[in-house]
Amino acid sequence: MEDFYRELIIERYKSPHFRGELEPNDISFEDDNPACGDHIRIDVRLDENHVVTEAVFSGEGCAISLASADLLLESIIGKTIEELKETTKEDILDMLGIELGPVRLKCALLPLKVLKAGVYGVGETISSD
Amino acid sequence: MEDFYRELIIERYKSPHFRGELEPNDISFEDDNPACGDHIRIDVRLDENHVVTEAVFSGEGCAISLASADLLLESIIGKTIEELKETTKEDILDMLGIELGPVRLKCALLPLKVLKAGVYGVGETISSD
Amino acid sequence: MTGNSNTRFDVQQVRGDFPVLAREIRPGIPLTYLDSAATSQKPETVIQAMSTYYQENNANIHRGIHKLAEEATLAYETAREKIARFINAPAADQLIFTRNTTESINLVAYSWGRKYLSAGDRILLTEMEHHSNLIPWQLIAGELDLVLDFIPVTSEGNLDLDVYHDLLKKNPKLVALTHMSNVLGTINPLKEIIRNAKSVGAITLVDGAQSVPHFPVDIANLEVDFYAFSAHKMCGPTGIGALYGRKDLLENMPPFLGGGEMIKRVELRSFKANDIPHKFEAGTPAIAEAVGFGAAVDYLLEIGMDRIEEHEKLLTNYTLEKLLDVPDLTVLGPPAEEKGGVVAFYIKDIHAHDVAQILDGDGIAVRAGHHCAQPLHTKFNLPATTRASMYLYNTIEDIDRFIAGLQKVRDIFK
Amino acid sequence: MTGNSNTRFDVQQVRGDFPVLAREIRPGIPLTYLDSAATSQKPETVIQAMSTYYQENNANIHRGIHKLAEEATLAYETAREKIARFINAPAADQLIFTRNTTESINLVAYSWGRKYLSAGDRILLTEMEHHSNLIPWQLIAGELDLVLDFIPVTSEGNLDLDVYHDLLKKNPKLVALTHMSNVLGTINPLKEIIRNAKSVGAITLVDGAQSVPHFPVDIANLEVDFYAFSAHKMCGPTGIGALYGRKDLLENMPPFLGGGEMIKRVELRSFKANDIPHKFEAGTPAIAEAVGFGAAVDYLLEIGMDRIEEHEKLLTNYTLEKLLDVPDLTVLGPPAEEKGGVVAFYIKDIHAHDVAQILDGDGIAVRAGHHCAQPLHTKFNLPATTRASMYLYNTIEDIDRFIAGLQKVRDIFK
Ligand SMILES: Cc1ncc(COP(=O)(O)O)c(C=O)c1O
Ligand SMILES: Cc1ncc(COP(=O)(O)O)c(C=O)c1O
Repeated sequence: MEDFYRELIIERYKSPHFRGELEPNDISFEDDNPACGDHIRIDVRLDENHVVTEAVFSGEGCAISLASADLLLESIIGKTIEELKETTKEDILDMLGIELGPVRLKCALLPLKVLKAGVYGVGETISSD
Repeated sequence: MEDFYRELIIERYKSPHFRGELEPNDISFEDDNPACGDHIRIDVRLDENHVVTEAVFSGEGCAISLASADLLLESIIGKTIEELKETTKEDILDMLGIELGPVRLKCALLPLKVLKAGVYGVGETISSD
Repeated sequence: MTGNSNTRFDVQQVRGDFPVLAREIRPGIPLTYLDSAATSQKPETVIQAMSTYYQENNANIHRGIHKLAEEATLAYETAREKIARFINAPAADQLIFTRNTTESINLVAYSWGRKYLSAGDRILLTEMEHHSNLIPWQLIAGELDLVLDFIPVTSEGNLDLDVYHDLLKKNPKLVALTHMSNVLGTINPLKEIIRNAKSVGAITLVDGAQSVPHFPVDIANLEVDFYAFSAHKMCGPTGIGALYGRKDLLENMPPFLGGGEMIKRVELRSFKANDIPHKFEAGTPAIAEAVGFGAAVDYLLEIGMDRIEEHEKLLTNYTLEKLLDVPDLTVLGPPAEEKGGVVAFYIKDIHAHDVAQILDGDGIAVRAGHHCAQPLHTKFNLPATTRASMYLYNTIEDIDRFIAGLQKVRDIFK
Repeated sequence: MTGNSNTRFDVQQVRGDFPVLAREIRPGIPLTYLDSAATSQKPETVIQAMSTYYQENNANIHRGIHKLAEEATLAYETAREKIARFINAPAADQLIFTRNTTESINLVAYSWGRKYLSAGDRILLTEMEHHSNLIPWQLIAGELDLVLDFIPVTSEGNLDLDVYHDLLKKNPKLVALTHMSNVLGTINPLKEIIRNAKSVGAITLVDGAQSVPHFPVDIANLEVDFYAFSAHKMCGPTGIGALYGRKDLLENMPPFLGGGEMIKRVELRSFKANDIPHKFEAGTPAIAEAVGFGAAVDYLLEIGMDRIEEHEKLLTNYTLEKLLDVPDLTVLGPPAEEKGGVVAFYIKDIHAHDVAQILDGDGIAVRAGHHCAQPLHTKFNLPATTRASMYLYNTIEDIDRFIAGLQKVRDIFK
C-alpha cells in the first residue's frame, strides 16, 4: 500500500509548485470537503484570449487533495477556458496514478470541483461517485 | 385448541346472566380495549353496608371479554367494596379456566379493569402484563 | 428460486426460500401464514445478506477511509440505488431511508408541512387511510390550524371520486392517500387522482405500504410528489423504510432530524445542511437493514412483480369464491377484479378476536382488530374485522385450511 | 464466552465470538479494528439471534393474536426489559426504542422542547458535543428563539466547571451533555453536573452513545432525566437505539411521530395517545433489531461490564504510553486515568486522512476527520484528527500493529 503514496504525491504535497494566491485575478473560487475539513482556494489569471497564464492554490488538505491541486494547475496552464472545462475525473486519477476509495476520491476531486465551480459559477458540481 | 373455547365461555357469551344497565346506580364506569375496539360498561348497586346487591354489564366485545364480565359480576354479588377490590387477575383466569396470550389477556381483564376503575376512581389501572 | 422469464411460477419452490414456512406451530400443525399485510416473511437470501454484512463488512459509513467502511458505504448506497430503480424513481438521491412508512410520512409532515402550510390551509385525505397517513396530519393540523377534508369511501369500498372533485374545489395544499387499502384491498385509481390534484396545484403524497410489495409501481409514470413504503412488508427487514420525494421539493425542505451526516459544516450555533438524501438521514442509519432491503428487492425482481401480482390475484379470487359458502360472513371492499390480496370480513355475532383465536388453534395466522384503520371501521360500524392477507408464498392449500378453520369457528359458536 | 465471576478475561476467547475479526483485509493482512467508537463489531450470538427471529418467529407485534405475533411481541418486550435493566432504569416502560442516539435526542427536542421551551429560554450544552447533541438544539433554538450556552472545554480536554457554575446562574431550562467525549475520551463528572443542574431546576439530558457500551451506567444512581444511546456501538445491530426518560416527563410529553401503535383511539380528526412507551413508537418498530439489542446486552453482561472497562483501561494506558515514542504526535484529551478507550491525535504536517489511509494499507481501521464534533476541532484549530478506539475484543497486538503503522506513516512522509 505504500505505493499508494507514490513519491510524486508526497513530493508535490511537501513542495508544491503552484501554491499561493493571486490578487488581482480573473477567477477565484474556494470550497470545502466537509468529510475532512479540507479547504481549497484556486486563483487563475487569463490572457485576452481566455488562456490560463497563471494558476495557484491555497488552503489546507491531505496529501491527495493538495497533490491533486498542484498537478491539476500544472496541467491547465496554457489551456483555454473551454479546454479547461473538459478536464475530467479520469484526468485527475491519471495524473495521481493511484486507485481511490469513495472518501479519498472526494479529496482527489476537490481541486477540480473548485476549479470548475469557479469557471462555471457557483452551484455546478461534478459527480464524485 | 377448541377447549380454549370452553363450553362455559361460549355459553356465557351467548346467554349472559348479568347483561343490562342500571339507572340509578352507585357505581358506573366504562372503558375500551383499544386493541380491538371492545367497550364495556359496568353498573353496580350497593346496600347501606357497601355490599353489592346488583351488578350488570353492557357493551360490545369478544367471547372472552364478555364471558369474563359475566363471570366476574356473578362473583361479586354479595361482596363488600373492600372484598371486591381484592379480586385479582388470577381470579379471572381461574373462572375462565383457560390460558391466554398477551392480547387475549387484555380482553379477559378488561371487565376487571373497568370494575376497579369504577371503584377506585378514574386513572387506577391494573397491570395486564 | 424461479427465473422471471417464461418459466412457471412455482410456489413450492418459492416456499422453500422462506425458512419460517417450514415451521410447525404446534406438533403436527403447519404454519398457514395469512398475515403478510401486517408484515411479510423473509427469504433466506435476505436473512443471509444481513448476517454476511455483519460477519464480513460491518463498519460505520460515509466518513470512513478504511476498507470495511468503504465496503459498508458501498453496500448501503448500492441498496439505495436498487430500491430507487425498483420503483422507477428518477434518481437514487431522491430516495431517503427512514424507519418505516410511518416515519416517511411524518418526515414530510414535519419538514414540508411546517414550511409550506399555514392556518386555514386544507389537507385532503381519505376515509380509508391507515393511522400512519392520518395522525401525522392531525398533529400538524393541530399545530398550524389546518383543515382536514376526507374523500369518503362508498359502501362498496371505493373512493367517492365525485366528492373528490368537489373537495378539490376548496384548493387543498396537499392530497395524501393510500395506494391500496390495507383493509378493503381497494387499489385506488392513483394516476387520475394525482392528475386531478395537480390541476389545482396540490402536492401529492402516496402511502405505498401495501402496493410496492405486491405489484409493479412506477413512480415516474405516476408523477407523484412523495411516496412512502416499508421494507418489512416486502420480504425485507424491520427497522427500515423509504421515502421517495420530488427533487426540487426535497432540496427546498428544511432538515427534519438533526445530527451527524446530515450536515456539511457545523459551528456551535449554526450549521449548513448536507445535500439530499443525506440531509434527511441524521445519525448512524440502518446499514445492515439497507443491505437486507436491497436483497429483498433483488429477490422480488428475480421472481418478477408481475408474476407475484398474478399469483395473488389467483389466490384472492379463490378465497372470495370460497367465502361465499360460509354463512353469515360478509367481506369488506370491492369485488375481486378491483382488489389486492387483502380480505377483511366479519361473521355475524362472532367477534373478530374469537375468529382469529380459533384459527390460530389450527396454525392459521390472520389478524383481528381495526388494522390501524379505526375511522374506516367506525364508518362501517364495526369495532373489528378479521383479515387474511396473501403474498407470493401462499398456496391454495393455505386458503383451504383457512376456510375449514372458519367452518370450525362457526361450529364452536353454533 | 467467559463467565463474569472470577475467571480471567480471555480476550482470545472473546475474539472468537466475533466472526469479522477472523477476516483478512488483504491476503495475509489481518483486520486490526480500532474504530469501535464509530460502530462496534457484532458477536455471532447477536447475529444469530436476529436470523433465528426471522427464521422462526417473525410477525408484526402488539395487536396480533396468532402464535407468531405473540412470540414476536414477547421477544420485543423482553428485549426492552433487558435493556432497561442493563442501565438500571426504574421500569421498562421508561425505555423507548428509537433508531439511534440521534433520534432519541431529537425526540426530546421535538416533543419535550416544543412543549416546555419558549423564546429567551436557555439551553446549556458543552463544546465537546457530538453533532447529535448539538444540531437538534440548534434547530429548536432557531424555531423558538432560544439561547444556547456552552460549557467550555479546557486545553486539557475537560469541562470547565467554574464556567459551568456561572452559566447555571442564567437558569438554563435544560442541561444536555455527553457522558463521554467521542474525541477526547473525557468521562464527564455527571453525578455532580446533574446535581448542580437540578439545583437550578434544569432538566438534564445525557448522550450515552460512548458510555453505555464501555462501562457500567446506573440511571437510577445518576438521577438523570433523559439518557440516549445506540445499539450499534455496543455489540448490537444498526437501526435501533434507546431513550430513557423520567416517567412523569414522558407521560406529559406530547407524541412525536404519529401513526399506528402510538394511539389508543382514532377518529378522523382526533386521536387519543397510547401509554408510554408506545406513545413514542409509531409504526412497525425495529423488531428483529430489538431482539439483537437484547442479545447484545446478554452478551455484554456475560462478559461483565466491569471487566470490559478494565480491559479497555489497560489497552488505553498501553496505547498512550507507546504513542509517547512517536515524534511530532499530539494526543487530544485528558491523561489516561480520566479517559475512556478513545485516542484522537494529530501528527505535525501529516493530514489525518493520510494517516488513516496508510494504516488501512496494513489492515488497521481507524477513523480520520472531525468525528462529528466539528466545533471541538475548530476550537483546537484542527481540521481533522485521527482516532483509534478500543473495545473488548482489542489486544495489545492490535496496538503494536497500530504503533508500527504510525512509524510507517512517518517514514513515508519523512
Ligand atoms: C458521543 C456520541 N454521541 C452521539 C453519537 C451518534 O450516535 P448515532 O449515530 O448512533 O445516533 C455518537 C456516535 O457517532 C457519539 O459518539
Ligand atoms: C396502508 C398502510 N399504510 C401504512 C402502514 C404502516 O407501515 P409501517 O408500520 O411499516 O410504518 C401500513 C402497515 O401497517 C399499511 O398497511
